[in-house]
Amino acid sequence: MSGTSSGTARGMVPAKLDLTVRIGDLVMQNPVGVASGTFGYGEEYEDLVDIDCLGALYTKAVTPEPRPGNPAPRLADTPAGMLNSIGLANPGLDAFIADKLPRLRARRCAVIVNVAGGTEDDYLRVLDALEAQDGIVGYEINISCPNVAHGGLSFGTDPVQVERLTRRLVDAVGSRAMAGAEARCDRLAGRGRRPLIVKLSPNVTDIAAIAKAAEAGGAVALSCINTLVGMVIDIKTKRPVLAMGSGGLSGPAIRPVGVAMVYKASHAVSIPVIGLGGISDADDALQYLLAGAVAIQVGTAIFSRPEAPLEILAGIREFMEREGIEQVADIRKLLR
Amino acid sequence: MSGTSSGTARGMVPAKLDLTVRIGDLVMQNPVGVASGTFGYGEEYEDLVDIDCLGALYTKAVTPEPRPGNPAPRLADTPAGMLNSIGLANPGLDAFIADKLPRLRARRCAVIVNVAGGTEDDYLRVLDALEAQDGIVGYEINISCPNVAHGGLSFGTDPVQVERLTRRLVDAVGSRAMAGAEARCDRLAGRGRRPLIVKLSPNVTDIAAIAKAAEAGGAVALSCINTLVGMVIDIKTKRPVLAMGSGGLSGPAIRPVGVAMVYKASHAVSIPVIGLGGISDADDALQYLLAGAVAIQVGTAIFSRPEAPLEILAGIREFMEREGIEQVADIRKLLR
Amino acid sequence: MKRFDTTVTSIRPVAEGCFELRFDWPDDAGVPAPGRFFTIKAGGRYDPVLRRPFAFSGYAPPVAGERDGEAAFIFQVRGRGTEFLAALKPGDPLDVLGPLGRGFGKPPRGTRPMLVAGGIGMGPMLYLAAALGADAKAGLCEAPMLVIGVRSAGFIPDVELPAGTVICTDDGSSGFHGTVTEWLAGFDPGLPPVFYACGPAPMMAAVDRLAEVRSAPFEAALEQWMACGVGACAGCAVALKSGRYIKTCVDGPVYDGRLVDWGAAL
Amino acid sequence: MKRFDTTVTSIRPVAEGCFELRFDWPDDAGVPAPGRFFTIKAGGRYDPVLRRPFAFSGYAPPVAGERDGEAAFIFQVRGRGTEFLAALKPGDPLDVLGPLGRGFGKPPRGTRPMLVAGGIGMGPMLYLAAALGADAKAGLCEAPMLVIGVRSAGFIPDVELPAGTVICTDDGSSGFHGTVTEWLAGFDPGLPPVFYACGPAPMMAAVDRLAEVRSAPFEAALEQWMACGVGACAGCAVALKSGRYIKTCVDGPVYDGRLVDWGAAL
Ligand SMILES: Cc1cc2nc3c(=O)[nH]c(=O)nc-3n(C[C@H](O)[C@H](O)[C@H](O)COP(=O)(O)OP(=O)(O)OC[C@H]3O[C@@H](n4cnc5c(N)ncnc54)[C@H](O)[C@@H]3O)c2cc1C
Ligand SMILES: Cc1cc2nc3c(=O)[nH]c(=O)nc-3n(C[C@H](O)[C@H](O)[C@H](O)COP(=O)(O)OP(=O)(O)OC[C@H]3O[C@@H](n4cnc5c(N)ncnc54)[C@H](O)[C@@H]3O)c2cc1C
Ligand SMILES: Cc1cc2nc3c(=O)[nH]c(=O)nc-3n(C[C@H](O)[C@H](O)[C@H](O)COP(=O)(O)O)c2cc1C
Ligand SMILES: Cc1cc2nc3c(=O)[nH]c(=O)nc-3n(C[C@H](O)[C@H](O)[C@H](O)COP(=O)(O)O)c2cc1C
Ligand code: FES
Ligand code: FES
Repeated sequence: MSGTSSGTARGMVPAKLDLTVRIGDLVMQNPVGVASGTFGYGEEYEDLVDIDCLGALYTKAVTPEPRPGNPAPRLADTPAGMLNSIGLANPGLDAFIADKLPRLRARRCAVIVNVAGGTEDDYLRVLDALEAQDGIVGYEINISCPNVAHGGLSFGTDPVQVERLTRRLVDAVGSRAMAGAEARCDRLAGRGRRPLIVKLSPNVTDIAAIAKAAEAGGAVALSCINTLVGMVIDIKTKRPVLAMGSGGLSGPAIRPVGVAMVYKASHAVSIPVIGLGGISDADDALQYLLAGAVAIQVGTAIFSRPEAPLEILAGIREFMEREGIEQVADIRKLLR
Repeated sequence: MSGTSSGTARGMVPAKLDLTVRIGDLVMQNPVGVASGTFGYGEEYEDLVDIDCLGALYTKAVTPEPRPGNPAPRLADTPAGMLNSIGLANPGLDAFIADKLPRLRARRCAVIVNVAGGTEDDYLRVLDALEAQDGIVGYEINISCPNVAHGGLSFGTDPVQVERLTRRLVDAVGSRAMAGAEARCDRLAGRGRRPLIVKLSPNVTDIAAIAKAAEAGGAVALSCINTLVGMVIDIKTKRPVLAMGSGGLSGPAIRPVGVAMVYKASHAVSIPVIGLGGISDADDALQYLLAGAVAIQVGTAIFSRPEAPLEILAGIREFMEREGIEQVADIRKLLR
Repeated sequence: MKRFDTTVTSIRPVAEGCFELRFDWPDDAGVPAPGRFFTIKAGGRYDPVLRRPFAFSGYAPPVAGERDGEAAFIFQVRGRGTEFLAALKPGDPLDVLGPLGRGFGKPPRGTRPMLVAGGIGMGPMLYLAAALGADAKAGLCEAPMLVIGVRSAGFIPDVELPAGTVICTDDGSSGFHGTVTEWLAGFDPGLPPVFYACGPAPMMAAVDRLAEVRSAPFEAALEQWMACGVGACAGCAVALKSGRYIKTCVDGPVYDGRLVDWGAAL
Repeated sequence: MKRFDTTVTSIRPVAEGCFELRFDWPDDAGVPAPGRFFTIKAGGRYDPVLRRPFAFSGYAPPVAGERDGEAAFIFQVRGRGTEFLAALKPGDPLDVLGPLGRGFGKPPRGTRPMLVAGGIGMGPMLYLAAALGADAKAGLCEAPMLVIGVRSAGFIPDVELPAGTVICTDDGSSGFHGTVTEWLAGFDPGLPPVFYACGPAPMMAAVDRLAEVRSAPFEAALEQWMACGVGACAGCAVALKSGRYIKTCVDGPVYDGRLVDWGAAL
């Protein structure tokens, strides 16, 4: 808990500030991560962001097979936000392990792999294969994916499905010796389990019920929120701008929805919640931390301003100094 | 269906354009309404808006008893949007009838009363009393209200409740002779029923299921959408900005969510859908009409620009001229 | 009341982080009396959505064939709306809705108008001081007394202050070292006072107590987040001691300060 | 590649609804070669969120001790991002990320570079024409030929056009009456052509057919909505005839036009 354990070798953190975040057996050097799908596999942003200073890097979703993604156009501009329908475009499990993981292993930040699929077995296949690899410190399960067996309704909208999927996946994650990048992110023990983080969809009536289902299934933490369903129609062409019709709304526009859901979810469960959705500056991040999140992720804001994540980290640190808070996890206790 | 029937005496509408909208037995002179809660009872905006030129005026919610509303502050600013927690503040049924209705009766636009309550009986009491009054052409049922009997979960999140509430209310609406303002909005017949419009909450997993439930209950039309749940936390005071904690998110930020939900709802039911949520210009309105709405409402945009509703009407008219569309209901057929 | 597109005529810094902005006021819009306010669309197309309310700090009526009417306000840069305003230049367009709300009442004969301003409450009190000063010259009321409270000397507005204005600074860097209410507590206005005030809630609460002790009327200029500005949305509610709510935009912004629940979340 | 805050040096209208904007280009950012692009944060704090991509229309390298490097682009006002840009004045700040993407390749010896520009595709082709013109003078390639297609005379950019530039107008108000591809169909370049083009999809599709008929290479500058601009989001996908997708921002924007599925939703 002392300041020195968190400081890393870079000496950026004043003696008394402890920015580390604990998620199960995992320790992140600070609470600021970059959100799945907005930061690729890191290498794309190497010129623009000092990736080693991030708390965590959540990869683009990995599926068993390569996926080309959805038809184009895949993006639309909205008031203070954007829509995407990338559609889990990714090189697939094997290519991920062969081409992306080696570079990710060398990162000093926590590398968390976002896992997706169309069936429960898809998720399991990815998890099983990744369990055999080192250099990964946790899994984020994207349950917003359409469930093929349920007519395409997303896994994440039904508590029963969420609990079952979570349980199956949790059972697949074993205790292991930590090595390389993993060991750097794990300063508590030489052994541990990679935390399974379930990423909640906001397109539900009762986020608390889904959060509890994931907790009951054994999730170590939750991420909250994924994108809202949205549509933009081009009145000149008289077609939806996205080839797929609708897509996922992200960016500052959804921040109030994310903060409300993190507040609700984090007060419904006792596992840690990682907050995201529209965070573009330190004040936004602090709203999430006050609402009950133990860490945050920055997504769309990176497109506007690649420096955003590290500026947010600096802003959180300033806030802690100003408020005399030593441990980042204590920020939520300030909420009145 | 001919242009002349729609033109009203004001002569604003070119011979061939038919802007009228039919909702059950009700005919609105044009598709542009002002949303409940954002236009009071009309009189507040008299200096700024030519109310008689609107298609419809949806009143602030009316409840059986007067309600003072929620503690202050009730508003917060968000990226491209706002939060409100007004809390159904209204003078109550009796004062509405005594003080507000007389002035509303004299309006040339369709006056639709937004009805709210904490129990099914609350809604019924309002409806019964208003059935005895003339000068009203329809009811909009706000099912986003917390249901006292269900621990405060909103009526609008459960299909079973929605269908039952709708059926009880539909049964209470009788056929009647049209008089005064009502007759002006009803050019089809001297008798008719006031349409019951169910206003859907977007805070649900499956808006299509709720839409179908309202249709099954006998709703004549749907309004879609009400506000999204959101929260803003003031990091200086470390409190939610709204005294109530969370509130309803409205404005341009939510427009993509509204368009997606109107698309989904209008393709799930065969009754007309009135679209709203973040409409601030004619292009936004046309997105909703292309998505499947037969009419639209302007809410938050009125705060930014009181002229917005009538500018939007002018823009819809221009679009119809440009595209050679005679009947506003045909706009949705253009969607490709 | 009118929504209109007008033009910035001048903008200048008047104190640390504060500007005075002047703009053309159309003749047919109505009278921008002291205590009344207007709202500005301060930003881009979609953001921010809510118009920003400001009180008039002055108004120069049109002179036929010579110049248009001109309204002024003083604002402090706080967030993205006021940042947008601070970047305006003379000639830039301005989207204004006003005049709105109720202004200050006239002081009864034989009373001393005590005008208390704190922070961004400066603008309306300066305007009221000028108006009552003119009234006093015309023998319509007693001479008003303006008391300004700021954090330190840098926040004293660089505008023409009425003779006899009292400056109070929290840090003693200028004038009286202390709060306006501390100064007021030790001051004998000679005549029964009438309090007029605009400022942060704690200051208003203190003036309220003072007014109670002296059994004096208290006209308070309220502030609350606003959406419509015209009484339609019930968003700008302020709680009264009675538990009732008023709408700041139409029942106020100037309201009987003795009735307001200053302890509530203002 | 770098994100940097720079300064507008000049802005001027160059055609109906089109402007040329110049800004300081820092020495350490990388080379803004023809066909490459950059993105601008064009608006307020929250809106719009997505940076707007533009192709370089020119670049003047720094002269040591005399002046900084200067980049230029030509843009058409289409929505709120470009409205924001059109309102900029010299000295205003500009938030730029670049240079991004792949630029044009050099034409093989003994081929005629045929540069085809339509609408807002003007900028990159003008820059390429200038660069290849200089190469040709230095004997590195054959003289390029620039063919510009616009709706009518008012859209011809008021910039220095290379000698021999062909103008085609849809309405015949200037130059050739017809589309660029109609003109090209009737033209014999003397040497085997290499096509370079930037413009609306139908024009690009026509150039593709022409290139196929003439068995000529076709370097196409693509356009697609972008989010990251650096290959991280897969948002800027463009479909190839093979059914595969490429990322416009890193695989392009200049890509083999013969491989692109111009019929898809571009
Ligand atoms: C009737 C009235 C008259 C006013 N007159 C003046 C004036 O003459 N000069 C002046 O500088 N300011 C005045 N204000 C306050 C002014 O409206 C706000 O400072 C301004 O809207 C802030 O906008 P922003 O976008 O810059 O800040 P934001 O980023 O929106 O807010 C910054 C901070 O200011 C506070 N704030 C913002 N708006 C309000 C508000 N309406 N009421 C209370 N707190 C608010 C918020 O708590 C927030 O923390 C007045 C407000 C009202 C209601
Ligand atoms: C690599 C690249 C280079 C470009 N170079 C230039 C250039 O040199 N000059 C120039 O004027 N424009 C160029 N564009 C297009 C330019 O980015 C858009 O016109 C601009 O982003 C529009 O922004 P806006 O906010 O003004 O319009 P918006 O309101 O966002 O959009 C207006 C219309 O423009 C279309 N549009 C907007 N952005 C794009 C885009 N990225 N791709 C395709 N269509 C779009 C939309 O369909 C919309 O209907 C380029 C685009 C790319 C991808
Ligand atoms: C272009 C794009 C691609 C995304 N891809 C994924 C993904 O593969 N897996 C996932 O769980 N979330 C994905 N997301 C969702 C984000 O991780 C994040 O939950 C969402 O965008 C809200 O955060 P933001 O507003 O900060 O962007 C994607 C978002 C964007 C904008
Ligand atoms: C201040 C305010 C008060 C509202 N009050 C009501 C209400 O009483 N009843 C209701 O059904 N909807 C109410 N709404 C919701 C609006 O009618 C509308 O559904 C919502 O704001 C989305 O539309 P918009 O983005 O155009 O504002 C209110 C909205 C606002 C902003
Ligand atoms: S701001 Fe709408 S009622 Fe006062
Ligand atoms: S814009 Fe993100 S990959 Fe091209």
